[in-house]
This record gives sequence, structure tokens and C-alpha cells, in this order.
Amino acid sequence: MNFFHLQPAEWQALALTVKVAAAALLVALPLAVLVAYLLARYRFPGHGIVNALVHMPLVLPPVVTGYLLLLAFGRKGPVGAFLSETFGISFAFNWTGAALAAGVMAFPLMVRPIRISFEAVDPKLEAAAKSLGAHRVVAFLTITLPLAVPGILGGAILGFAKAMGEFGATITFVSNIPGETRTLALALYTATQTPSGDLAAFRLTLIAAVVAFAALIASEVFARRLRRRIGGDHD
Amino acid sequence: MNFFHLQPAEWQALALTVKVAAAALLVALPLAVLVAYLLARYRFPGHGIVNALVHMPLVLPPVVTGYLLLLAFGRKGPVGAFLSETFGISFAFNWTGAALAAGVMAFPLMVRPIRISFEAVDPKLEAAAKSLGAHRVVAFLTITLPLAVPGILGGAILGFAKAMGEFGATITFVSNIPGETRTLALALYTATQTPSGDLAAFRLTLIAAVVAFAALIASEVFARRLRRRIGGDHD
Amino acid sequence: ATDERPLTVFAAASMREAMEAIADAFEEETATKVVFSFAGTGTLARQVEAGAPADLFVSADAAWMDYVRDQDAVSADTIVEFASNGLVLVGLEESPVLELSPENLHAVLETGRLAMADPETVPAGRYGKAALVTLGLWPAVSARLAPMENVRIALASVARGDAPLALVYRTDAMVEPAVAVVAELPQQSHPPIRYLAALTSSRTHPAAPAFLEFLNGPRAREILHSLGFLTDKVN
Amino acid sequence: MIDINISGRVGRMDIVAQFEGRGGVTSLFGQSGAGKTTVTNMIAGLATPSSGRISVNGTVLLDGDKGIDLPVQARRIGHVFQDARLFPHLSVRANLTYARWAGRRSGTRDFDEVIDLLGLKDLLDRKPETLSGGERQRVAIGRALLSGPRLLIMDEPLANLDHARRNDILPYLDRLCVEAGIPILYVSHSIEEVTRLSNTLVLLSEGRTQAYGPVAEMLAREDLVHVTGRREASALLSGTVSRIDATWDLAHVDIGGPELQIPGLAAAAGDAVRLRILARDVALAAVPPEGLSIRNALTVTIESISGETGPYAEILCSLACQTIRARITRASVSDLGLKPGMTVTALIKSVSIDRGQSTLAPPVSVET
Amino acid sequence: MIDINISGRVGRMDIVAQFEGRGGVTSLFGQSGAGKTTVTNMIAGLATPSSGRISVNGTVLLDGDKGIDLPVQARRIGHVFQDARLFPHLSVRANLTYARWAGRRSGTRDFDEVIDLLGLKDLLDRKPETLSGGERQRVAIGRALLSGPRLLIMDEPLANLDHARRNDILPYLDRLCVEAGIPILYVSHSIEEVTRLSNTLVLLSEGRTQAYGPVAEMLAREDLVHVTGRREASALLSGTVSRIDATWDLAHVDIGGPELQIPGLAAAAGDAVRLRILARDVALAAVPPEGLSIRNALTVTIESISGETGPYAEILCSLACQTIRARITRASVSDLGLKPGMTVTALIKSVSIDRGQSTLAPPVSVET
Ligand SMILES: Nc1ncnc2c1ncn2[C@@H]1O[C@H](COP(=O)(O)OP(=O)(O)OP(=O)(O)O)[C@@H](O)[C@H]1O
Ligand SMILES: Nc1ncnc2c1ncn2[C@@H]1O[C@H](COP(=O)(O)OP(=O)(O)OP(=O)(O)O)[C@@H](O)[C@H]1O
Ligand SMILES: [Mg+2]
Ligand SMILES: [Mg+2]
Repeated sequence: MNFFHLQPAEWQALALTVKVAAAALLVALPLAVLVAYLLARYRFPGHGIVNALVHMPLVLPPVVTGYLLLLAFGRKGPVGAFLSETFGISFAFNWTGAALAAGVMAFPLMVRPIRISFEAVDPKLEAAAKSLGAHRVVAFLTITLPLAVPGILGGAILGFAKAMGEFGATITFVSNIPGETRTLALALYTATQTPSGDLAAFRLTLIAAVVAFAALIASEVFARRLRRRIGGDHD
Repeated sequence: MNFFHLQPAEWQALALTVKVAAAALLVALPLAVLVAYLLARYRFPGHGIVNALVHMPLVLPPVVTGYLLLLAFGRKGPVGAFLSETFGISFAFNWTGAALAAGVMAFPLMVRPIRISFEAVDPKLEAAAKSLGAHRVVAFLTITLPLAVPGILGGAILGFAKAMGEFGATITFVSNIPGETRTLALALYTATQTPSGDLAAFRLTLIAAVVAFAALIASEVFARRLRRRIGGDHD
Repeated sequence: ATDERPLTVFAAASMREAMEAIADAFEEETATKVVFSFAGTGTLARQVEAGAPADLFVSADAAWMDYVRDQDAVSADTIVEFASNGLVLVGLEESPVLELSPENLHAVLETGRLAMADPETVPAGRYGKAALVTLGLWPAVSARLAPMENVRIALASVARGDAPLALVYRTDAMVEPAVAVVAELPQQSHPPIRYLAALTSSRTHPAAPAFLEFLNGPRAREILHSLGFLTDKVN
Repeated sequence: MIDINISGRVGRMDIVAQFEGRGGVTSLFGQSGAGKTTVTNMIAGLATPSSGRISVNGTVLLDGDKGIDLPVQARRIGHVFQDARLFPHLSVRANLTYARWAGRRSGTRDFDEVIDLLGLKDLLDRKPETLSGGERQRVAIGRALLSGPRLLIMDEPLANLDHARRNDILPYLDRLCVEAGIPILYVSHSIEEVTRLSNTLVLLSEGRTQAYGPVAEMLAREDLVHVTGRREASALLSGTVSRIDATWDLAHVDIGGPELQIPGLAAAAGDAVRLRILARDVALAAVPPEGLSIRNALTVTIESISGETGPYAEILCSLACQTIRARITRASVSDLGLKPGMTVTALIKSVSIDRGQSTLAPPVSVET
Repeated sequence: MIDINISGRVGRMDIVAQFEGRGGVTSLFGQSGAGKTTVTNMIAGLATPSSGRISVNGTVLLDGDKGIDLPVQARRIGHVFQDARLFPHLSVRANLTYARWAGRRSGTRDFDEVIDLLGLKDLLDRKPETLSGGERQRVAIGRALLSGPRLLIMDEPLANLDHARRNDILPYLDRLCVEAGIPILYVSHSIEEVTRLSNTLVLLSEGRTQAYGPVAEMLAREDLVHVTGRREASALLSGTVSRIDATWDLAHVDIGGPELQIPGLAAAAGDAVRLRILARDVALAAVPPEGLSIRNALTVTIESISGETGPYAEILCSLACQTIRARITRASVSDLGLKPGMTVTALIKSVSIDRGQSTLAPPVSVET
């Protein structure tokens, strides 16, 4: 076996991880943008509670979050039962559940940077857009949103990285089933469970590091290009 | 036993958690500010590597990070041995180790929002400060740093929340010693691992939630006051 | 009977090596593929309770098996005990044999801690504590404990020299080359360490009973024995 | 027609603004910090007055009593902000056409025409950050012009522009008012710009409108000199171009009897014009002088002489229903023995008149 | 003394700036987008020229050849930025005193004096965001004045200020140059401001300095009219105040033989002054007229007549070593039969002279 040649199980875990992280990002990011915007621009009753709820997955040990997810979204959980009966969607013990766990855990990491960027955008620009006839939604989409891209990108990076590395909530919620929920992080854990697993663990650590590194570089390049495009590059 | 009356063990875990999270924040935040500034303003060789390293604890499962910490900072680890011989500092099985683990895990969460804020500060303002005679360090401290406060505060909130909830790396690195390293998160985990631990887990979840909620409210109030002070409040 | 779908087994992570070897043998014989989800026994038990798609549940802890039986998550009449284990104290490779006495332990632990699985959360820890109490050694060590999230880390901390002594299963001691057994704890000093397996109530795979039988059969016993498990009781 | 009656509060300043613009350009004039920007923001819907009524050409944008309060995007106000406020992430072109692609407004102005006027052709693909101060201001003007507004608010739009550029833009604004019938609310601290452009002048001081009315009237009011400024006292003469002398490039303007000769006036015979004549450009002679290069010598009657302290005296003269102001030294008043009722000759250098003060009179404001 | 010789590039524009200011105010004049801000940024060290030399009062700030390149904070340049650039998180007071507490510079200017001059007393505890456009600009000026600079760079500092405020600030800048010996590099698109203030005028066009020299000389140069502008052609007369007529509040200024009577000149007998006389304020008479309110009638000799197309003619006249310009219609030239060599009377309204153009002549620039 060549050291640099990925084994099928490793491929499987890698592909699954990327799929789970991407799905988590895709679903959670728009929601995070929405919540961040609301938190940044409006003072509504319940502002504090929404804010606290968003941060909860960060404060609680992942195992607890995973357990709560299991209680709520499991086959017998109230939400899980409803979803599976009404829409036929089931999160229990499959990769969508892993994505859900990753998304929930990544959520606070996305909301905060995005919120900071929204708060830094001068609302006078949006007002100017409205004075030019843009509906508030259009003004948001054409002015505030593009100007908040650094934060959105930053949030996406943090969220994606977290989703890739998520372990505690995932293993608790959807278990550690190869090909279905055994992401790189879980495979890594599995490997550490045997003394002879050190080499495997090392390989998996390397894979995770390389993927993360590639994602980071890509995001940096993308960010730089975008920043140049939106003219915020001060160099 | 009154339900709302904290037991000694709970008090202990709570106090320890706050101590650990605060220590982690205190040490990691200045470092995060520095790293974020460097990443935001300079393109140096190794920029990408520093950036990737910062994010590593996020991508790797916490257990792996904990294990790596154990390898490096354990008594026989290269860093640990050096520190303990030279300064008599030991992280092994010690609350400072818990703080180290929490700090390392929280680090990427701090760097990113701070970096976003730094990137949003117009470098022309720092240039103006220099033209008024301020040394570059003074200009940074009086202009760029205060203007990046939203990001620093946001990073601090994420970091503190993460430090409070850190579990995997902590338990792996410094074990789960009551009074020494058993933070709320670890106590909560402990409770969930016993078939009869549900009530205890519920109580601990509540405590963690209340503390996090209080910290969040405090930070929001602080942020709002600060934002008003620095005049960035657009309302 | 062959089936396209693999048989899914939820097994305690500490059983990984043995379970995979047994599964290989089973596949050889029946051409039925087996996949495992490895995690802590408590985590798996809660998942089985929540209706996880497991055909078999392999527990390293009798208490959790009782728990799932009480929840009707496993078929009570299928519970079998297929192996047991013993406890040993290990030290670094060249460590001399240790006479079990409070004074001796005290001497060894003066500068270090006794690494062991968490007595409150991990079965190995519970058994270990029971043994130490029975042997009258508990008072000598209780203040010098380093409770670990799992046995592997306890082993690793001895191997790395962070702890002078670890209390682990004899199976663990056998596979880590860097450590040597310094003392065996008498079997009578603790409740029997039993490994139990059962068919889950939600099983779907037709080969599940066959695998349970195989697990309890001579071929599996051979494998278990070679890895250090005690199988005499079953015999 | 704009009709404003609003009050509100900003910081420690109470805003009470009540004025009507009868069409054409209405100028908001006042010191730095007088509240001009705040009033325009309230009209545009960017700041909320505590009460009031705003209507433009009959459309009610705000009526506190009736509960009408159109949102910003429905007010259709082209706003040139004092601080440009360009969208930093969009190219100059995308900034200019923003109202079209994001606001679904089809501007009535031709894109190329506006680009030409403002000299933006070479900047279209640039980002605002790379523009010079004046370039930024021009893009802001263009963006507002192209938004198909029902009212144009311009907050010191020419502050950073050189004279040549100003002199291109001001006549364009003039035409915009006249041809497209778009009223303009113009904020400026330059009395020259204001008198050149406006039909109605609104004087704002410490958040309150002190007075408003036709420019000529406002400039003539002695009680407002502390706001309009002594130095630039002037009079406006209305007249009709009687003929154009092509040889010397002079327009002859009939001001109700006597004729004035004006160089460089872009007008045709028959056009109604307004001439702003600064008091300091008018000299007086006891007897009609001979052999002067000064071409316009008008026989006038002295109405009043306000001789304050300081070196100057202000002489109000009348001719054919119109008023003219002269500013001379007190020494000369004494030397020439000037008295109210005397008939004297007012000398106006032709060259002095053409200083961008003369404009085609907007049809709405023929005050004669 | 400032001595600049730099070249560099910004965007698609090449910057080549070479000029010397012999003291007092050096004005950088040019169209919007000519590169004025860019040049000041290079001098201040905020943009890096690709090569060149910059020295101020003998101190070398940059010398590409010798490898000298003082960092921004060591250049001690008080910079009033075109976009104010106040520190948004600091109060007005902290902004004003920034150089003192953060830059360790002890300003030579008195805080209260500057606050008074700029009318900032009531704003000290406010945040920049709540200031009006003009207020912001004034704070920016104050901040630079209080930074104890060795050179003051002012990039269109008065663009948003009303006339009254301008007329407070300009004489102060004058005095600053003279008394404190701080050279000022002044950027403006207003030729009035520029001629009023400057000793040296630098003309910038498309990134290149076209010419520089004493203001009077530059304004007189026919080849530069396309930059300085035809409309505001003028001449500068140097003279000495011979006496002050307190009764009529007139200063009598000896311009080397004849005397001019100037109202409202804040000067004492013996002071050297410079008078800017706009060509359009000068009329010519074939014979000395009588009974006019115009007090200054100078006997001059016509040097040249430039009669271009258009309605105007430009007459260059000489008197006692000095030059005066008159702008009259071509029609009048023809009517009066004016020819070079003729002796005529130049009529200058006293009132016209006092328009903020007259200043105490900075000692460094007595050009006679
Ligand atoms: N948010 C605020 N808090 C306190 N004072 C404010 C606030 N906004 C504006 N002001 C004050 O209200 C006054 C009017 O401001 P405004 O911007 O309307 O003035 P302006 O007439 O446009 O002046 P300029 O010609 O200088 O732009 C100013 O004195 C300003 O300082
Ligand atoms: N980063 C850049 N990229 C491209 N072009 C630029 C950049 N910065 C400035 N320019 C151009 O260089 C020219 C000079 O700009 P500068 O700001 O120096 O002009 P200015 O003379 O100060 O004009 P204004 O009077 O309008 O402020 C302008 O045409 C501007 O568009
Ligand atoms: Mg304003
Ligand atoms: Mg400029």
C-alpha cells in the first residue's frame, strides 16, 4: 500500500465529509445571513433570546447538542416524527442528519462574522439606494449584501471548517455508520480507538488538514478577488 | 434538595468553567488580535500557512487536537518538557491545561471576526493619524484597534462561548478531574454517560445556558454602549 | 442467507479490534458484510433507544444493556454475554512489578496521577473504582486520579510518560507495546466485566440472529481469546 | 410646485421649515450648520419630522394629519447627497444606472447626454474609490439626474468643482427645470450660485426658515442682509432680448424702456431674461459722462441712500418699474452730493453683467 | 521654501510635478482630476512617488538618489484632507488634540484661538458623525493647525464653507504663513481664493505641472489662460499704505506714484499691500471724466490690445512700473478708437477692490 494512495474507506469518509459540510453550509448560510441581518439592524422583542439561542450550540458540549437533536429529530422525536410523516424527510442516522448536526454546530460561527459585517455597512448607502427607487429587498440584495461579503465569506469559512471537523454532536446524533455518517472526524475517532490505529489516524489527520488547507486557500483567493471587485481593497 | 439550589459540585464546575474560559480569553485574545491584524494588513511569506494553522483546531476533531496537545505539552512533550524545566509551568492534568485547550480551540473563532473588522477599517484613517505625528504603534492603538472593537468583541464572545463549552480537547488533554479540570461541559458529559443521569444533565444544561445567556446579554449591552461611544451607531 | 445490505452493528468503541476481526470471519463464512458504528456504550444505547437502524447492539457495560432492555429497544430474550475482561495496572515498559498496597501506590503516585477511564462515565472506570475500593486502595489513589474519556488515552498518557500508572483492561495492556503490566487486579475485586450483545427491536437484517450466534460461537471465542478477552465463563 | 411645512428635531436643534417653491429652482440658503441637510433629509424621507406636510407638484409625500408617509423609495426624489454616497462596490456605470436596473425607473434623461455634460466618459469602468473628489461629485449628480425624479434635491453639489465645470452644469439644471418641469431644491452657501439659479430663495438660520420668496425680493430685503450678506447685495432686472448685435456679439436687452448691452448671452431675440446686477458693479455719475468704455448708462432716480458706518453706502435707484442697487463709498456720496429724489446716471459695465448671473428666465417666474 | 520634484503614477495617470514655493502660500491649481490630491499625497508621504526629491524649509523629506524617505509621521506635515478624514470614534475635542496626545507634538497655536476662529466651541463634545458637512471641514482644518506642522497641506479646505467663514479663515492662514513662517501648500479650484492667498501659483494639468511662479506673473501669462481662465483675468498691484482716511474709512495706497483709495482694508500706514484688480472691474475713458462716483482714475498707457473673437477685448496698460488689465467690449474699443501707445484713464471702483483680494503682502514676496 502506497502511503499517499487513499484507501476506499478513506475516500468514502472524505467524500462524505465534503458532502455533509457543503450541505450544512448551503442550508445554514442563507439562514445565518438572515438571522445576522435581523440581529444587526433591528431591535425586536426577543432579540436577546434569538441571540442566545444562536450561541447555545457553542456553549453546550457538542454531546449535549447531539443528544438534544436526537431527542427532537430522532425517529421518535416530536420534530423528527412530524417531518418524516409529513414530508418523508428523516434525519435519523443518515447523512442528512450529520449535515443537520454540522449545520447547527456551525451556525453561531457563521452568524457572528456576518453580523459584524452587516453592522459595518453604512445604512446611509441603503437609504441612498432606496431614494433611487430600489425596494428595500432589492436595496438589501444589491447594496448591503455585497458589502457584507467579507463577513459572509468569513462566516462561511468558519462554518465550513467547523462542519468538516464536527464530531461530538454528530456521533451522538447520527452515530458512526460507515458510508452514511462516518465523516473524516468520526473515522479519525474510530482509528484512535485501537492502539494499532495510530498510522490510520495520522493519515486521516493529514487528509483533513490538506482538505481544510485547500478550502482555505481557495476561499482566500476568492475573497481577494471579490474584495478587488467590490473595491474595498485598500492596498 | 431544592431544584434551584446549586450543589457544591455544580458550583465547583461553574466556578472552574468561568475561570478557565476567562483565562483562555485573556491569553488568547491579544494573540488573536495580533494574528488577525497581521493576516488582514500584510502579505508575508507564510501568510497562507499561518492562516491554515489558525483554522486547524476547527477542522480537526477536538479529540485529535487534545491528543496533539498531549503530545506537545505533556510532561514528556517537547514544549511541555521545556516549559516545566525552564519555568516550572505544567499544563498536564491541571486547570491551566484546560485553559490552554479552550484557548486553542477558541482561537480560530476569535481571529476571523477580528480580522474582518480590521479589514473594514479604512487604512486612510491610520495614515491620517501618522500624519499627525503618531508612531505606527500609537496609530494602531488609538485608531485601528478601537475601530475594530466590534470584531474584537464579537471574537471575544465567540471565543468565550467556545471556551465555556469546550469538551473534546479538554477531556483528552487534561482529563476530567473534579475541581481541577471538570468544567461544566465535562460535568454535563459525565452526567449523560450514566443511564440515570438525565436530571443532573438537565440541571447542568440549564446552568450552562443561564451563564451563557448572562454573558451574551452583558456583551451586547457593552457592545451597544461602546458602539455609541465610538459613534458607529447608525440608528 | 446473503443480503445486499450490510448488517449494521452498534458496538462499544473499545471492542473495535475484536469486532472487526470477528466480522471478517463471519463474512468469510456467510458472505454477509457487516458494518459497525463505534462509539461510547452510553451514546449507542441512547441511539438504539431512539430507533437507530442497528441490527445488533454490543455493549461493554451491563448497566446500559439493562437500560435498553427496560426501554424495549432490544429483544430481552436475545441478550447474550459473549466475553469478559480483567483489570490490570500498567506502567512504562521497564517498570518493576508492583505489590498492591496503599503505601506502594502512594509512593508511585507522589509525583504523578493514576490514569484510568472516568469512574463516573466509562464502564472501565467504574469497574476499576470498584476493584480499588474492594482492595482498600481507593483512599490512597482517589486524590491522584486522572479520569480519562476512554481507556486508550489513559494508556497513551502512560506511554508518553505523563502518568506513571494506568488502570486499564488487560486487553488494552496487551496491544500497547510501550507499556508493561505491573499488577493484575483480582477478578473477585470487582463485578464481572461482561460484554453483552443483543438483537435490537428495530432490526431489519435477516442475518442478524446468525451473527449473534456467530459472536457467541467457537470461532469468535478464539479471536477474542487471542486478543486477551476472557471467555472461560462462556465456555 | 413644492410645498413644505415640517418640524422635527435633530441633536439639540429644532427644525421648523415652512416654505413653498412656486416652480423651477428653490434654493435653501444658510450658514454651515443651519440645518439645510437635515431639512432635505426630512423631505427625502431619510429623517422623520415629528409632524408636517410635504407635497411636490400636487403629490402628497407626507401628511402627518392624514397619516400619509410615503417610504423613501416611493418618493421619487433624485438626491445628490453632500457626501456623494456612491456605492463603493459598483462601477461608475453601475452607480449611474442604479435607478434603472435596481429601482426600475426609466429615466427621461439620455445616458450619453448626462455622461457628456459631466465628463464621465473615461470613468465609467472605474470604482468610486479611485475617483478624485470632483469626479465623485459629478457621478453623484449624474446618478440623481438619471433616476427619473419628480423632485431633485441637490446638497451643495458643486462644492468641489471648478468654474468651467460649474458653468457647464448650471445651465443644464436650468433647462431641466424648464423643459422637464422637474422642480429642484438646491442647497448652497454660495449666494452667486443661488441667485443665478433660483426662482425662490429660502433662508434658513438655526434650523428655522427665516423667510422665503422670489430671489429678487429676498435679495432686496434690508432685514435679511445679515443672512444674504451685505457684500453681494444685488438687484435682478427682468427684460426681453430685443436684438442680437452679431458684429460685436452683444445682446440688446429691453428692460422696460432703456436698453442694456450684454455680451455673451446665449439667447435669441424675444427671449425673456433675468439679469443679476451686483450693487458693487454699479457706479453713479452726476452728469451723463462721455467717452467711457462703459456701455450701459441708465438714467435713474435715487430712491434711498442707506449710509451706515463703514466705508460704504447703498443706493437704491428706480427706473421703469424696476429697481437697481449701487454700492459706492460714502466719500463719493458726499463728494457728488447725492440725495434721494435726484436723477443720476447709473453706469454698468457690460462686462460685469455676464458673470453667469444672467439666465433665461424660467417661464414660471416672470415677475413683472 | 518648499522644493518639489517628483514623478510617479496613479491609475493610468503619470504624475510629474516640479515646482518651488519661495515661501508663504503656494497654490496648486488645476481642474477636477488634474492630480492635485495625488501630488499632495506624495508630498505627505501617503503615496510613494517612483522617484524624486522633496524638501521643506531646507529639510529633505525625500531624496530618491540619497535613499532618504522620511516616514509619514516624521514629515511633520499638517494635512487637511479633501474628505476631512476625522477619526469617527473620537470626540471633536480628541480629534483636534490628537497630534498633542498621540503624536507628542506641541502645537504652537493656541487651542482656544483656533476653536474661536473656526467656531467649534459648541461642538467639542460631539462625534464627527453628527456634524454637518461644513462643521466637519472646520474640524479638519483645526486638527491640522494644531499639529505643529512644518508645512501645511490644505486640499480644498473651504469647499463647503460659506463666505463669512471663509473670510474669517483666509486672513488667519495669511498670518500663519507670515508670523509663524509655516509654508502652506493650498489646493483649490477657485482662482479667487488662490490669487487672494498665494505667493506662488502652480498650474497642474493632467498630472503635470504646466508652470509655476509668482501669482501676478502667472495670471498675466497669456499662454496659461486656458488653465487660469479667461473670465477672471486680473492684475496684482503692489503698494504701500500712505495714510488711512478715518472719516470715510478709506486707505490711500501708493502704488508708485498715483494713489488708490481702498475701503475696508485692515492695514496701517506704512504696510505693504497687494491689490488684486480684476480686468472686468476696470473701465477705460478716453478723457478723464468728471462727477463720477468712481474714485480711482489712473492715467495709464495702453501696452497691447488682444481682440479675440467673442465680445471681449483685453487691454494691457502700464503705469509706474506696474501693469493693469482691463476687460471691455470690442464694441467700446472701436467706439473709443483705442490703440496701443495711447494714454487713457483707467477707472477702478474703490468698492470693487475690496473683495477679499487685498492682503497684507507677505514679506517674502515683495516682488517690486
Ligand atoms: N445626530 C446629530 N446629533 C446632534 N447634532 C446634530 C446631529 N445631526 C446634525 N446635527 C447638528 O444639526 C445642525 C444642522 O446640521 P445640518 O447637517 O443640517 O447642517 P447644514 O446646514 O447642512 O450645514 P453644512 O452647510 O455645514 O452642511 C448642525 O449644527 C449639526 O451639528
Ligand atoms: N487608484 C486609482 N486608479 C485609477 N485612477 C486614479 C486612482 N486614483 C486617482 N486616479 C485618477 O487620477 C486623477 C487624479 O486624481 P486626484 O484625486 O489627484 O485629482 P484632483 O486634482 O485632486 O481632483 P479633484 O479636484 O476632483 O479632487 C483622477 O482622474 C483620478 O480619477
Ligand atoms: Mg449640509
Ligand atoms: Mg482632489
